[in-house]
Amino acid sequence: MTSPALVPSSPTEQTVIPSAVVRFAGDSGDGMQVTGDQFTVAAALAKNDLATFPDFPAEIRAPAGTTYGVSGFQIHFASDNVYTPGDAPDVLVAMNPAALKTNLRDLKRGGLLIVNSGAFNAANLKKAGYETNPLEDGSLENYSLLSIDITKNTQNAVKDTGLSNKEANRCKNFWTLGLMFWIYGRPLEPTLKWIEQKYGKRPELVQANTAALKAGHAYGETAEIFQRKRYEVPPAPVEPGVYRNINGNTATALGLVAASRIANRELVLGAYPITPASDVLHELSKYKHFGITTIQAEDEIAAVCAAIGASYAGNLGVTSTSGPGMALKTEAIGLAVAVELPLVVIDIQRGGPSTGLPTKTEQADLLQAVYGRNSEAPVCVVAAATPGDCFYMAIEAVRLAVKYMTPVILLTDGYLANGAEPWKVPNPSDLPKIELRFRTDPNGFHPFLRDETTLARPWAIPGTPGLEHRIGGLEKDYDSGHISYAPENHERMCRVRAAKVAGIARDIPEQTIEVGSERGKLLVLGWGSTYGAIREAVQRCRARGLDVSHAHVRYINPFPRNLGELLRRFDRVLVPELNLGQLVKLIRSEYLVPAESLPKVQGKPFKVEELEDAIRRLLES
Amino acid sequence: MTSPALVPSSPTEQTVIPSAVVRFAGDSGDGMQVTGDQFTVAAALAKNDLATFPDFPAEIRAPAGTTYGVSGFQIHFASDNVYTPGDAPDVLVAMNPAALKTNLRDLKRGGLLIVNSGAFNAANLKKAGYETNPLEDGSLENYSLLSIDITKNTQNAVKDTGLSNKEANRCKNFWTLGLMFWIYGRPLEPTLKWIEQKYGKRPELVQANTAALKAGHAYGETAEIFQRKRYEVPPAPVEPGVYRNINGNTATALGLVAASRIANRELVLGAYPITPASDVLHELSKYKHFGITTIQAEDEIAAVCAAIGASYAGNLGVTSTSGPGMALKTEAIGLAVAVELPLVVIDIQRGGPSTGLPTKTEQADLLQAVYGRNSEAPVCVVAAATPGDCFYMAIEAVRLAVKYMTPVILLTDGYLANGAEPWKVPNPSDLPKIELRFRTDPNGFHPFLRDETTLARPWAIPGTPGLEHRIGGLEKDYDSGHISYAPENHERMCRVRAAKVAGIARDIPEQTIEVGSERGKLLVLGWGSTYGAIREAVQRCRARGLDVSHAHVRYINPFPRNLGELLRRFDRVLVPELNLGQLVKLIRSEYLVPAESLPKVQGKPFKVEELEDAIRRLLES
Amino acid sequence: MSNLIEPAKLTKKDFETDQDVRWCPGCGDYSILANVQRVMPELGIPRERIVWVSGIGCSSRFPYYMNTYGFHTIHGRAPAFAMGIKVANPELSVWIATGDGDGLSIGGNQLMHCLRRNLDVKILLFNNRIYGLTKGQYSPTSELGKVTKSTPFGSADQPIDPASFALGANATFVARSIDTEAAHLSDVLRRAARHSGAAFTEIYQNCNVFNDGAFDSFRERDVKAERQLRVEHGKPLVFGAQRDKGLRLDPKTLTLEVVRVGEGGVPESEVLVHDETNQTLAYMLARMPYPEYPVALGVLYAVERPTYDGVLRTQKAEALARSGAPDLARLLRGNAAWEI
Amino acid sequence: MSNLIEPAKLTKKDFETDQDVRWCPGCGDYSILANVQRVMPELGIPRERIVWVSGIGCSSRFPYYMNTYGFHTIHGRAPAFAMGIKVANPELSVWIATGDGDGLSIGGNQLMHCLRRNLDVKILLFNNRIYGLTKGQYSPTSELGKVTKSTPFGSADQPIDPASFALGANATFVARSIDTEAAHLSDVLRRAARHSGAAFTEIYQNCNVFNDGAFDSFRERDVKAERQLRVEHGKPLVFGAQRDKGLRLDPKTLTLEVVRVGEGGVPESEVLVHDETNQTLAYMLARMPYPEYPVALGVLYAVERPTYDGVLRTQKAEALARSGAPDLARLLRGNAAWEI
Ligand SMILES: Cc1ncc(C[n+]2csc(CCOP(=O)(O)OP(=O)(O)O)c2C)c(N)n1
Ligand SMILES: Cc1ncc(C[n+]2csc(CCOP(=O)(O)OP(=O)(O)O)c2C)c(N)n1
Ligand code: SF4
Ligand code: SF4
Ligand SMILES: [Mg+2]
Ligand SMILES: [Mg+2]
Repeated sequence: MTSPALVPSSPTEQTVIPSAVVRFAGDSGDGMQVTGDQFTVAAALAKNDLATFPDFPAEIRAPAGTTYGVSGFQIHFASDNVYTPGDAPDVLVAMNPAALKTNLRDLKRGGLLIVNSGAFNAANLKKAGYETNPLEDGSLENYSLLSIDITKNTQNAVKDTGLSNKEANRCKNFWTLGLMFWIYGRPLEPTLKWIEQKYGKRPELVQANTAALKAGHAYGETAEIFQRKRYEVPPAPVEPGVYRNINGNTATALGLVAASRIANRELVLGAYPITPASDVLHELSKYKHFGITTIQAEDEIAAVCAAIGASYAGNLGVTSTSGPGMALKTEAIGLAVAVELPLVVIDIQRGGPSTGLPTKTEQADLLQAVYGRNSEAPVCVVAAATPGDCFYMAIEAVRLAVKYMTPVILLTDGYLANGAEPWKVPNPSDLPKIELRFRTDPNGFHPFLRDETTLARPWAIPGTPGLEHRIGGLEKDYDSGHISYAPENHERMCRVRAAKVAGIARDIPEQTIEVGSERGKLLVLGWGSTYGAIREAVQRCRARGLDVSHAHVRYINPFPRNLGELLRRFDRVLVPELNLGQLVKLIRSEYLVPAESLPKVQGKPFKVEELEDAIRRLLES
Repeated sequence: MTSPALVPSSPTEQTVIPSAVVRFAGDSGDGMQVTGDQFTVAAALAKNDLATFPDFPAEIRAPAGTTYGVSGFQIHFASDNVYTPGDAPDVLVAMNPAALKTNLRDLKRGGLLIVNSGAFNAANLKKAGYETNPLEDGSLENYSLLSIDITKNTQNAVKDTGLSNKEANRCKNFWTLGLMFWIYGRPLEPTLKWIEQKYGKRPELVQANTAALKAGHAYGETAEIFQRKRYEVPPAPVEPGVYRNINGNTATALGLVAASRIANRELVLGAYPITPASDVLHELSKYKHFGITTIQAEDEIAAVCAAIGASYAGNLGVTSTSGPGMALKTEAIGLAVAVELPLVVIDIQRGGPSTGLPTKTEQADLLQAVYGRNSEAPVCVVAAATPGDCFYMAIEAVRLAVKYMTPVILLTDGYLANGAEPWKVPNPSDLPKIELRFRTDPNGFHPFLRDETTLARPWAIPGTPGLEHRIGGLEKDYDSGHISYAPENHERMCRVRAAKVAGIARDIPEQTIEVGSERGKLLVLGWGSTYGAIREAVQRCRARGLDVSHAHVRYINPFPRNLGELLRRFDRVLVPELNLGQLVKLIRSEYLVPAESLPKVQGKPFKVEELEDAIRRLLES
Repeated sequence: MSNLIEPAKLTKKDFETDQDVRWCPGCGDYSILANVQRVMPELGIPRERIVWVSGIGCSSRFPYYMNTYGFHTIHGRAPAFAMGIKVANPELSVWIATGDGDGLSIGGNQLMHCLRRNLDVKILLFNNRIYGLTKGQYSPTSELGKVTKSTPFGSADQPIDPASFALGANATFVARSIDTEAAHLSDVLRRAARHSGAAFTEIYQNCNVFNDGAFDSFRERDVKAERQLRVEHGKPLVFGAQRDKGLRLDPKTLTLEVVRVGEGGVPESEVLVHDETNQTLAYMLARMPYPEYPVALGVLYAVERPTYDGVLRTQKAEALARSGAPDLARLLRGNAAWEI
Repeated sequence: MSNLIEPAKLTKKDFETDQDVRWCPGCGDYSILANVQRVMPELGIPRERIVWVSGIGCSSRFPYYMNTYGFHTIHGRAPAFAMGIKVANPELSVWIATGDGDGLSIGGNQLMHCLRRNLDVKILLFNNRIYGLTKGQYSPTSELGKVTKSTPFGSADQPIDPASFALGANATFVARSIDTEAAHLSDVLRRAARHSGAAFTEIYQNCNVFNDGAFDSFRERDVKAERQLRVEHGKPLVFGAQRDKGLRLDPKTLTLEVVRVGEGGVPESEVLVHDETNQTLAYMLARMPYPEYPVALGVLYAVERPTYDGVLRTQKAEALARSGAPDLARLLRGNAAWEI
C-alpha cells in the first residue's frame, strides 16, 4: 500500500465554495462523535468559522443497527460567519442502513451521499426497516451517491496490524475521516497526532487507526470517481486570537469557575444528575483546586437547598438542572427570594411536558422561571444566546445574584448545551468585575437593612462576630428584620422585593439591534438558543431587500429598560420561540404591543429556512 | 338575682338600622369564636343576611394577655344583601387590653366600644404595651365607650354554681353575648339550647353559662346606660329555603363529596396538612361511608402522586394544599398533563412568598397555577368567588377534570376558607350532572385515541380486560400512544393538549356582568375572594351615579369565550387583586387591553371603601 | 363485562409486549424481565388486574415490557402512585420497579413511607449501584470513593444498604437476589408475590455499561458458593461449595462470626438457624460487611402485619355499617340549618 | 476582624434572644431550649461560629430563640441547607432542630441522606408524635390507630421509630432523651456536640395541646425508674428503682429478655453490657417494644467514620497540592485551542 501524500497533491482541482454542512451518521458504536470532533478541529485549524451539533440517541446503548441507536454529528463551516450548525447537510455520511433511514430526509436534494455499502446487508436492512436495498432500488437517485464498502476497505488497510475483525471494524470511522479530509483538502497531521496521544498505550491501535485514516485519504486520491469532487472552503475573516471549540455546558461551567475566581469566593454547586444538565456537574467536579465544591445531592430539592445554604455561609451557591428538576426546586427558590440570598439556578431546558423528550431541546421553561413560585416571588431571569455566550451569562448571573442578593435563573437549553462553536478565549483580566461586600460592622446592623441604591440587604455571614441573627421564610419587618405579620409591612416588603429585582434594569445593558435598522416594518425578537438561526435568517432576508431587523433579549426579568420603546419603533414584532409562545406573552402583557408568535415545539432548533419563510410571509401579508 | 325576660321587654326603644358590623375580640382563651358563632346563628334566625370572618392568632396558643394571642370574630348582618364581613366594625367588644390594642384602629369613629374593664389591670396593660390605662387617659374619646367589669359581673352571676374562679371566668363570653343579644333584640333560647347540648354532661357548666348569658342580658335591660342603645336590624329579603352557615373549606369538602355522589365514583384525597388547607382534609376524612378515602401522605409530592394514582385506577383523585405545597406538586401535575388523567388540585392560597404569612390570605398563586410547570403543560384553572361558591366550583372542577381528562386547579384562599356566609342548601337532584365514561371495548383501542369533540383520551382503567396498556411521562405517538420522539408528532401532541384545555371554553358559561351595565366607562374585573368587596363597592358607586360595572371571572384558563369582547365594551378595565397584579397580566397579554392593576398584598381582603376610592379616583382622572 | 369465562392459563409470552426492549445489550435488566415474565403466569392473576408502576431510570422502563397495565411515572415517586392505585382499587396486584437512584436517592422518602405503611405492593429494586439512564453517576449504594463522571476524585459519602434501610423503615418483607440467579430470583419473586403487605426485594443487577462487574466477586460461577449465603427459613445458615462454613452468634459481643462447620470445625448445631421472623437476625444478615462475610440472599425477613390499604378498607366498611347508606341531602344540610 | 481577643466565657444568657418565645405555655420545647442554652456555653464555641438550622414546625422555631446564627428554612429540608452551610464553611458548628413531621414525614429523605453521608452536624429531633404547628394531625411516629383531626377513625399506618430509622440509614451517632430529664438531656447533648459526624438525637417532647401526656407512662416521676433504661457504654443494661431488672440476650432466639437481677433472679454478669459501638445491640435497644420492655435512653450508638465534609475538604487540599495554584487563563484555554 502506498502512503498518500499528507497534503493534497492536486490542489488545483478544488472547487472553492463559501460554506458546507456535513453530517456524519452511524451506529452508536461507529465513533461518529470522534469523527465529527476531528473534522471540526481540522476546519478550525483551516480558520473556517463553524458550528457543530451532535445528535445522541435517546437510549444509552441501543442494539447495533437499530434506527434508535443512530448517533449523528453535524458541522457547518464557512469562509464567512457561521451562526448555526446548518439546516440541511450538503454531505451526508451514512455508515449503515439505519443511519441512512433516519437522516436521508434532511440531506439537500442533489447533495453528496456517502454510504458504507459494506453495512447494507440483509440483517441491517431489516433492522432499519428497509424492504429493499436503497442502494439498489433507485430510491437515491436524487442524490449524488457514493457507495463504498468502507468496511472492506478498512479491513484491508489495517490487516497488517493484527487486530481482530471486531477491532479492525472500529477503525472505519478513521477511514471515512481520511476520505473526508481528502475531499476538503485538510491535512492529516493533527489527527495523526491526536491518535498517537489517545491510543498511545496500545501501539497496535495507533498503527491501525493511522493506517485507516491514510487509506481513506488515499482512496480519494486514487479513486477515479473523485476527480471532480474536491472542495475548498477558504478561511473566514476571524478576529485574531486564541480560539477553542466550546459547547454550552462547558462554557457554563467555565463561566462559573471564572466568576468564582473573579469574585475571589469559593463556589458550591448542588446538583442532581439530569439530562441535558449533568455535564455542568461533571465539568465542575473537576475543579476542586479552583475552590469549586460539587455536591451530587440526593434530589433536586436538596441540591438547591444546599446551594442556598452555601450562599448563606458566604460561598457562591449554584444549582443546575433541567425542567422536571426546576419544578422541584421552586419552593426553595421562593425561600431564597424571601431571605434574599444570592443563588444561581441554571435551567438547561429540554423537551416536555413531564419527562417529555429528555434528550431534545426546547425553550418552554420560560414562564416557569419567571412565574413558577407561590406568591409574589420575583427573581431575575437571564438567558444565553450561543454556546460561548453561556460563559458570559454565567458570570453575569453570579454578578447580579451577589450584588442584588437575589436568585438569578440562567436559562440555556439542550441545543446550546451540546452545540459547539469556536470561542475566542478571553483574557481573565478582561472579564467583568464582581465585587463582594460582606457586612462586618455590628453597628446599626439588622439583616434586612437595605442598600439605598440596589435595595439589597447585607450579606452577613456566619462566623462574623457580632452579627448573629436569624432569618427565615416568614415575613420580616422592614425596619428590624424580625418576624412581622403586620399588613402594611407585608405590602412594603413585597414591593421592595419587586423593586429590587426591577431595579436590575438600571444595571444591565440597553437592548440593542443585532442586525438591521433601528426602526422599520418588522422586528424579529428572539431569546436564547434561537440566536444563530434568527440572525442568519434576518441577514438573508435583508440581503433580499426585506425591511426586517433582529433583536435578541438576554435579560428577561427585568427586561432592558429601553425594550418597550425599541419595540414600538417597528410596525410589527415577531417572536420565534421553541415553545408554544411564552416570551410573546410577557412582551404583550408588559408593553401591550401586538407581538406575534412563531412557535416550534419539535425538540429541534429552528431551521434558518423556516424563519426566512415566516418573515417573508409576514412581510408579504 | 332576678331572671330577665327572654324576649326584649321594651321593643319600642329599638332603633331600626339597615346593617351592622360587630367584632368580638379577646384572648385566645376567651371563647370569642363561640361567641361569634352564637351571635351569627341569632342573626341568621332573625333572617338577616350576613357574612362572618374569624381572625385566629398565628400562634397555636400564645401566652394569655399578649397582643399576638388575640382572637377575633367579625360579623356583618343586614336587612339587605351582605357581601363581605364589613370593612370597619360599628361595635367592638374588647375583652382585654391586648384586644383593644390590636383592634381599636379598625373601629369606626364614634362606634360603640364595649370593654371588659375587669381585665384592664397593670399586668395586662403592660403585656399589651400600654403605658397608661386607655380607659382613663382620655385616648378613647372618639368612641362611644361602655366600660363594664364583665369579669366581676360574670363572677357574681355564676357564684351559686360552685365553679372555681377560673371556670367562672370562662363564662365571661356568655355574659357578653347576653348583653349583645339585648342590644340587638335577639332571643336567648337558641343559645340556651345550644349550651344545654354542648355542656350537657357537666350540669354545673350548663347552669353557669346559662346564668351568665341571662345576667348579661339583664344587665342591658336594667342598666340605665342602655336606654338609648338598642338596635333592630330587620329581616333581609332572602329567597325562601333551607339555609346553613358555611365557610369555604367546608363548602369545598362538601362539593367534593357531592361530586363523588353525582358521578357515582369513589373519591381519594391525597393531602399533606398545611394552613389554611388542612380543614379540607379534616372535613373529608369524616366521610368514609360516602366512599371518600383520605390519605394523609408523607409530603405534598406523595399526596398529589397518590391522587393521580387513584385517578389512574378510576377513582376521583383530588389533592388539596396551599402555596408552598403547590410548589412541590408542580412536577407531578406536569405528569398528569402528559398522561392526561383527571386530577383536581385545590390551592387554598395564603400569604407568601415562601412560608410568608401562613394564616393570612392572598391571591398570589394565580400565575403559578397557570404557568408553574416545566414545558408546555396546560391545565384548567378555576376560582371560587365566595365561601358557598367553593361548593359549586369544586363540583365544576371534578366535572371538567373527568370530562377532559385533565388536571384542574381550583383556587380559593384563606379568606374564603375561613370566611362564612349563609348558604342555601341545594337539593342534590338540582346539582349539575357528571357523566363518567370508562373505555371497555378493546376494539381499536389505544390509550391516546381522542374523543373528537372534547379531544379527551379514553379513561381505561386497570381491571378492564383487554385494555392492558402502558402510559408515562415520555412523549407519545398521536396515532398509537407508544413512546415517540418524532419531531412533528411532538408538536402535534403539544398542540392537541393545548387545544383540549382551550376547548373547555366551549363548555363553560359565558362571562356575565354581575352588577351594572353591559358597556360603559369602567369595568372592575375581579376573581376569587374579592367578589363581595368589589360587588358592594361597585353597587355603592353606581348608587352615587358612577358609570361602573363589575364582572367576576370564575374560569381563568381558559377564559370564558366572550371575555375579550366584553372587556372591549368598556373604556377602562380595573383589576383589583390581592397580589401585585397577576390576573391583569393574563388579561393584557391575552386581549391586549390596557387593563389597570389595583393590587393589595397585606394578608387581608380589600375593604369596600378602598375599592370605592379607587373607582372614584379612576373615574375622576 | 361479566360474561367472562375463566381465563385460559397464561404463559410467559402473554406477558411480553410488542415494544422493542431498549436496554443496552447485555444489561442485567433483561434477565430480571425474563424472570418476572416467567413467574407472573404462575400467580394466577389475570393480566388486567396487574399494574406495574415505576419511576425514572433504566430499571423504571420495566413496565413498558410487561403486557399488563403499566405506569411509568416520575423520578422516585412510584410508591406514592402505587398508594393511590391500591387504595382506589384494592383488587389490583400492584408491582413497583425501581432503581437504586430512583428508589433510594430521590425516592427515599416515598419508599420509606410505603414500607412503614405496609401498603400491599411488591417492590423490586434493581440495584446496579449506579445511575444508568443518566450515564453513570454514583448512587447511594455505590461504594465510598467511587470514581464516576460526577466524582472524579471519588465519592465522599457512605453508601446505604437497601435491605437494612428497609428493615429500619419497618418493612414486613425484605429479600435479596441477583439478576443472573434465575431459580433463586424466581423463588424470591414467588414469595414476594404471596406476601400480604409491602414486599421489598433488592435485586443486584449488573449495568454492563457504567458499572460492569459490580457484583462479580460474589456472582461469578467459581466463587459464588463461597461468597453467597442463601438463607432459608428454618435452615441453618451455612454456605460454601462444601457447605462447610456457617454463621455463629457470639453472644458476648452480639456479633456474627463465620465458622468452619463439620470436620475440623464446629458442629452444625452451633450454627444459627435462619428465622425470617426475627428482625434482629435479618438486620445482622443484611448488614454483614463484605467480603469479610458472605452476601446474604433470599428472604431475610417476612412477617404479617395489617396493611395500610386493608385497614382503610375495614374502616370504610365499618363506617358504612355504622352510618348506613350515605345521604347527601342530609350531609349538605348539616346540623345547624334553618329554614326561611 | 483579626484583633479579636479571646472571647469572654459565655453563659446561658448569652444564648438567649430578645424574641418573645411563641410556644404554647407548658410546651416541652421550653425545657429543651433552656437545656440547650445551658449546654452551649460549655462547648467553648464562640456564638458567631454556631448556626442553628431548622425546617418548619413548632420545634423548627427553635433557631429564633438562640442568639447564634439561625436559619428557619422550609419544611423538611434543614439537613440539605446544613449540608451547603457546612461544606461552604467547615469551621462552623451546625445544629439542626427538627420535628417528627419535619424530619421524618416530608423530610425523611434529607434526613436519611444526611445520616448516611455522615455530615458533621448535630440533629435534634423533637418527637412529640404529632404535628403541632398545623394543629394536631398524626405524624409518622404516632401510634397505629391514632385518632386526630385527619384520622377520625384512627390512623392506618404503622409508625416508624426514629432511632431505628437512623440506624438503618447508617447513622454514626444515635441517642435518645426526654424534654423533662434535664441532666440526662444535657449529657446526651454534650456527647452529641463532641461527636464528629452526623449526631442524631431524638428527644421525646410533650405537646401539651395536641398530644398531651404521650410519654407520661414512662416519663412521670413515679414510674420512670421502672420504665426507662438509661444506657451507658460499658455499663450493664439494668434498670428499675432497685436496679433489679436487666436485659439478657437469648442467643437461641436472638432476642432480648427482661430478667430480674440479683436476689431471686439472675446474676448481673448475665446481663448485657452496653457497647455503644455495637450496631446490632443499638438496633435491638432502639426497637424494644413498649411497654413489654423499657424505653432505652442515652447514647445507643456512637462510632467514628469519615465525615462527608471532611472527605471533601481532604480532596480539595489534595487537588490543590497536586494541581498547584489555579490558573484561570490556562483553564479557559483548555487543551485544544488554536491561534489565529
Ligand atoms: C426529577 C428528575 N430528576 C432527575 C432525573 C434524571 N434521572 C433519570 S433516571 C436517574 C437515575 C436513575 O438511577 P437508577 O434509579 O439507579 O436507575 P438505573 O438507570 O440505574 O436503572 C436520574 C437522575 C429525572 N428524570 N427526573
Ligand atoms: C411544604 C409545606 N408543607 C406543609 C407545611 C405545613 N406544616 C408546617 S409544620 C408541619 C408539621 C410539623 O410537625 P413537626 O415537625 O412534628 O413539628 P411540631 O410542630 O410538632 O413541633 C406542617 C405539615 C409547610 N409549612 N410547608
Ligand atoms: S445503562 Fe446500564 S442499567 Fe441502563 S440499560 Fe445500559 S447496561 Fe442496563
Ligand atoms: S402546639 Fe404543641 S408542640 Fe406546638 S408549641 Fe403548642 S404545645 Fe408545643
Ligand atoms: Mg441504578
Ligand atoms: Mg411533631
